[in-house]
Amino acid sequence: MAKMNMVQAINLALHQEMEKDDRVILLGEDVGRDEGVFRVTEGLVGKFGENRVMDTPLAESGIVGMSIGMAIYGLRPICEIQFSGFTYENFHQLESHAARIRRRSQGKYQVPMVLRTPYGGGVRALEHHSESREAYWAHTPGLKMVIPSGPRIARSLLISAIRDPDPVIFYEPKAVYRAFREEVPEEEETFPIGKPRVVREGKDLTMVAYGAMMRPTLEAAEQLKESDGVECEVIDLLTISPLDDEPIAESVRKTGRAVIVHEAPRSFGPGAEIITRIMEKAFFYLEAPIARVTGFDIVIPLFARENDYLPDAQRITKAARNVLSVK
Amino acid sequence: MAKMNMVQAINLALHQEMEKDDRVILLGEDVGRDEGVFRVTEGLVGKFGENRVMDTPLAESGIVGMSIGMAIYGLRPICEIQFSGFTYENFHQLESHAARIRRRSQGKYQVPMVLRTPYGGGVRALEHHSESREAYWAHTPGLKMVIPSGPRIARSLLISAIRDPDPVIFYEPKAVYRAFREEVPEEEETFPIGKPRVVREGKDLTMVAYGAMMRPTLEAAEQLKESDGVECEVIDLLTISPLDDEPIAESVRKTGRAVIVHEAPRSFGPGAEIITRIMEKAFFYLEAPIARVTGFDIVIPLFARENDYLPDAQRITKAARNVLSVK
Amino acid sequence: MPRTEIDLPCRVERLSILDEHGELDQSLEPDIPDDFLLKMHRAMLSGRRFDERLLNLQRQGRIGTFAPISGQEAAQLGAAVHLRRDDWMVPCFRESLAETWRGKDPASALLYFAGYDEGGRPEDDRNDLPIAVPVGSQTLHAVGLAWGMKYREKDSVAMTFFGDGATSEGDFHEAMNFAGVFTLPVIFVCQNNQWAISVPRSKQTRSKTLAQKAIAYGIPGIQVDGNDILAVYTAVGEAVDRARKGEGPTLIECETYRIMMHTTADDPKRYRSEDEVNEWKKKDPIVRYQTYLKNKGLLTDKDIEGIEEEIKAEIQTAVEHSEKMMKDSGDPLDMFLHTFQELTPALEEQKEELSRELSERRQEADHG
Amino acid sequence: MPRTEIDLPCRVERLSILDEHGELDQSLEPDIPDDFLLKMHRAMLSGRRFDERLLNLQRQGRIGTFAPISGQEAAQLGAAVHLRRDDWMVPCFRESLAETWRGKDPASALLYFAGYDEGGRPEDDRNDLPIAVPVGSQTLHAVGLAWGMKYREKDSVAMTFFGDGATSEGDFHEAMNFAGVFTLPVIFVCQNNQWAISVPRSKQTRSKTLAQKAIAYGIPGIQVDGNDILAVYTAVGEAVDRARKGEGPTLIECETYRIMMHTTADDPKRYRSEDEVNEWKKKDPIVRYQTYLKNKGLLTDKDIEGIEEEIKAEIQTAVEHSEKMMKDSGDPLDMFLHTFQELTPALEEQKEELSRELSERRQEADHG
Ligand SMILES: Cc1ncc(C[n+]2csc(CCOP(=O)(O)OP(=O)(O)O)c2C)c(N)n1
Ligand SMILES: Cc1ncc(C[n+]2csc(CCOP(=O)(O)OP(=O)(O)O)c2C)c(N)n1
Ligand SMILES: [Mg+2]
Ligand SMILES: [Mg+2]
Repeated sequence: MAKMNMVQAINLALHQEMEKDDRVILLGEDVGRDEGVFRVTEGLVGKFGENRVMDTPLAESGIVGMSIGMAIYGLRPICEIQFSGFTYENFHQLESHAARIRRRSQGKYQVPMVLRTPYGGGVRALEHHSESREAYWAHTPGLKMVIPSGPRIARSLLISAIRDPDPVIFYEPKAVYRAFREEVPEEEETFPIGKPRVVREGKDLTMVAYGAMMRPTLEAAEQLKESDGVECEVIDLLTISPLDDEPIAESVRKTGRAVIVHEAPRSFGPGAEIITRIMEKAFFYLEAPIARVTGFDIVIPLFARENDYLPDAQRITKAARNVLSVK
Repeated sequence: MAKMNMVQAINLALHQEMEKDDRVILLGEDVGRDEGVFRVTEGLVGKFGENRVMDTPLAESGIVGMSIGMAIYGLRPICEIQFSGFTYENFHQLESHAARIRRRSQGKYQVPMVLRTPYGGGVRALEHHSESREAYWAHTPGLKMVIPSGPRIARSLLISAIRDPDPVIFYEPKAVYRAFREEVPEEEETFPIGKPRVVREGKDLTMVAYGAMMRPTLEAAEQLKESDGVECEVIDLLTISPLDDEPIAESVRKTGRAVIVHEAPRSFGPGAEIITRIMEKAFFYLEAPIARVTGFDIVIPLFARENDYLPDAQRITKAARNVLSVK
Repeated sequence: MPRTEIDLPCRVERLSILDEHGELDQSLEPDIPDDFLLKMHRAMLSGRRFDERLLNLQRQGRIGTFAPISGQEAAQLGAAVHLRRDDWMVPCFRESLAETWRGKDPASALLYFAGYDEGGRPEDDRNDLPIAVPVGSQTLHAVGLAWGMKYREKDSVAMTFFGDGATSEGDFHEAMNFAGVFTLPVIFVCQNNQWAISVPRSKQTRSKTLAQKAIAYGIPGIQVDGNDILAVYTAVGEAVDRARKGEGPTLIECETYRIMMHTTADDPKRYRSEDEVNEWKKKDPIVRYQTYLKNKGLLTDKDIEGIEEEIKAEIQTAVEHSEKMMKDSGDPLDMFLHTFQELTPALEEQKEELSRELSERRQEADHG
Repeated sequence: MPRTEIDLPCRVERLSILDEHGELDQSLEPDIPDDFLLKMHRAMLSGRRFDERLLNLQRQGRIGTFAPISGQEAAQLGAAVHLRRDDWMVPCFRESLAETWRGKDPASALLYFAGYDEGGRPEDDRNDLPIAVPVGSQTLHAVGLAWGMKYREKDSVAMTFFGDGATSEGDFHEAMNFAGVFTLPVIFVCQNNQWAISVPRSKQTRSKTLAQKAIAYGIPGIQVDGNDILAVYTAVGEAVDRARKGEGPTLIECETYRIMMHTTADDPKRYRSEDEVNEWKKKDPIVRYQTYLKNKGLLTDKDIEGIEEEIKAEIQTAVEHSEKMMKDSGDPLDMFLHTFQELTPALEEQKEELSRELSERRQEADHG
């Protein structure tokens, strides 16, 4: 098995699905000749030509609206929006159409498209290049919201997303793009949309995170084990919506305590829904209030300060200790 | 005091603020000659002229983007988006600019604009005319999200919104527009943005709702009093964001039980944040899991079915009884 | 050549063949078989009558609001008749006539106006998209469909309808630009009915015509008398031919008029004069077309009476059928269908929740 | 007149006064005082050198990414020089030269590129808006500002800058249309530098020019040689005069070229040839302007050397000053400033939370 970073793993998924299925079409700004500003589409226009890897004019609503039409026609468009901070230009196309065509046509048409876009902080970028607003899409009925945390799972989830009959918003944690490598098997792997996974087992505390927050969360879990002998169970959400709360509730029934981690702003963020689901399904097992370790309710600052904004292992560890300290 | 419905009360606020302050400008689709599709702007273009009440071309991003420029220039634009289902066309102007200009300019400029728009179901309307997606704006740092529940408070809140130095999204519950009348004093009244109010006191159960959901919620409270002798404390949120959780937590510390009501889709909706805040601030007082009575995680159906989608007094009463039944 | 005019292809024509008095410009008369001419006449008439019936059903509270097409029969039919089965029609919300022509069952349309999502389903044997309410947004779907046709090397086309107001939306701009850049078979049919609710064409944009907006995208644009079905037929026919030959998109501005209200929720008296409406009534697309058919000896007043009777009966049948459909449909639990291909865990729970509640209510109703 | 050409004001000109060899068309030479001619030269040179210095600071990791303006000096300066104090400049993100001309402190710009929000603050004595990153979106703010000027009966103007790629965004369309409909004093200055990152102008739109897009909105449009500061100065000057007289907006397409990378994160070799770049280098706006000034006897090579020295020193001072500023600013807790005029309860709590954490970390650092 080859060791790959997330950029390479996503690229592999694209190569393999495009080879398998001529309905799969890439489009977006600079995805062709330039091979994507993060090089995620490397080698694709060369191999499949401009007819399947399309550099579009600079217009996000156009890219998404066109993708919707392509998907209705029977294709499997994968559009890239260069940064998630620019998906608001196409918000109405997603909310008013991608998410509704199946229902509006009463099942006659579907929109099997994937919108790929890098999200999140930590790469010393300009304004609008570090946002984490997955909650917008998670709150939108008719959309699926997926966020991988590492190379191998990114590859499997993307393949599943491409084959999903419904529109999938696929947020790629740009801070993870080249952060580390994993063994990624050549032969195809998929992972079901809508399923979280337990990445570390433990009996004392449940930690829920996803995307770029998985690494600090796992670091914190490790630290808590070493310094406090605490065994954390860590859940990688993977699919934010539709949210499968059962594995989370199950874990909390065991641990009685939980910490939720995301870099998105705190209020009305994903953490609130996860906490509410735990309350709905495991209330009587709770031994302490559930803690949120999140971005603040402000626009993420420019990079001189972004590390003070983003949750890190230390912040997560402290929150965990507070939750554990409740007797 | 004159008895007014919400349309008249909002109209009164507009008349009075425009008389007082020539920086206040109205713009939007059909707000002039037609006086608004709901007649909310009645009499205004006649009184103040086309220079202060502007019929714009059909372009929501244009309307909001232009309002932002007007606000930076020192005016107090009030733009109307004809239905909240069409505010997604201008999502990027709100998220990327209205919410950020103060921060981007480090306090040099501000965007004191109000975006008025009718939201919610219950008026037998077409698709996209019945949505309730206040959570999108509530999760957006830099925006204030306000929803009045009746004529008198709508008038006071709108005046406060117009005078607020920051951008306010003002959702008007169209189902309430002409549903009932209240005494509305001629002399000016304001109500602080960011403050909920207790509209009914009680010791057994806390109910939190807002907008069009206030009436079924109060109905349910009354019914629970009559048939079960239960005393519900009912809180009208008024400002969804920034959320002032103290009055809610305080109430729950007294009652130990709560029901949250909104017509927005359930998952990742406003209820989740309210529940989470209660958990963060009154966890040890909770005697039962908090219930959510909300719209479902689907697009609100066309009007033949919308009443089965929208929460009503009966549904709220049942939820309350469940919460109360937990011993 | 320091200060020079750039030579641009910016010729924009206006086409009119059958004027408001029914006068024909023979040199331009399209060659259309007699039976097809009559078929179009019947469709136009039927569209008008369907509107009138919808209006009275709405006034009786039997259906909700809808968007009348009266006055725009020529502008939408003259375009839609060029579509083949393998073509796609991408309407906005004011194309009930074009939709019926394409095979939409009027009873199903009624079901939709009565608030049943079931009525939104396009007929199985047609490619057309359902109604799109967000103004201008659907034009991009036509672009995507057309891209698919080109990719699959079909000679089919995507025809999208939109109003004068829609040309102000960013999506219209992006759709025109994409269609031009990728040389796609999209027919942009603008129903310029002079009003966007209460906003007149003159306040919608400063440009003299809407057709000239094509110049911004380097594609052909033409303005036609939209109440002249022969002109619409001819201009759209040329555009469709070019599109099928791979020559790309065209913008056709049909100058027409909305005779009735915007929707039944609207009162046009608030913003436009009776005189204006009457002026346009003189330009009625059906009247002048009937004159044309009579002059050709294809139609008599007696024929018209007969057709009117048939149409009346057809509409009556549709209304009755739709009422039957309403009884059969409307199971509240069906609201959970079609959000995703499969129900999610949360939706399962919510459906269960509603179903429990409904049965409890039924029981209470019985025992109360 | 059944099939007739509609007569439209669709004349689009191209203006060039000082060609790439420094040849002047005297008949069109604008009347600009000598000292101002020299002031513009100094500004252009300084803009170029500032770019070069930024690039090496970035390569040393002392600042983050930025968008170079090299090659576009004439296109942006020739426009910005027409602005008065009471006018508003609405830039996108590639106008560092125009911003400096307008009074932006280079040290403050450096602070911004180094990732400090403090650097985003426009100078107190200028009306200009801060950088706008979302392509095309800022053009609408210029429209709103211009509306305010008209409402307050000022003769000031709003000048907005954007690229060739920006013309594809819906917001550009809506801004042009609103400015036309309301006859607003907006100057739309398009910096057509031939590329939108890796997408060439030819793939951005099918239209021959960007200037002709003005026709869609019924407003004047003109294309100028954007590397010819005399042409840019003249065309924009005319547009500004019209705007001040209440005659509404103009679109000016400046044909220029981005000599460097899109941003420091970009590698242009991936998508364009050295030859193309070299062809454009021959059209350098500064070189030809220097020839012009020399021919006028206003400038010698010796002068240039002197100016280069001064600029070098100025930039060095700015860099040093910015490093001092970095030390003084950057208190993490300041991230909570300016979200709203006042801190909300939740933000109070969150600020308190961060402040506690930071002091804990400081203590741990001290005791460890
Ligand atoms: C994006 C959006 N904004 C506003 C509306 C409300 N609305 C419905 S129709 C209409 C006017 C449309 O005018 P036009 O495009 O000329 O079409 P017409 O109704 O005249 O056929 C408006 C403003 C909408 N449906 N979608
Ligand atoms: C709405 C939006 N989409 C995408 C981007 C990413 N992006 C930044 S600059 C750019 C190209 C802009 O090209 P152009 O308008 O020609 O300006 P230039 O960079 O050439 O000066 C892109 C795609 C963005 N900043 N905003
Ligand atoms: Mg119209
Ligand atoms: Mg460019």
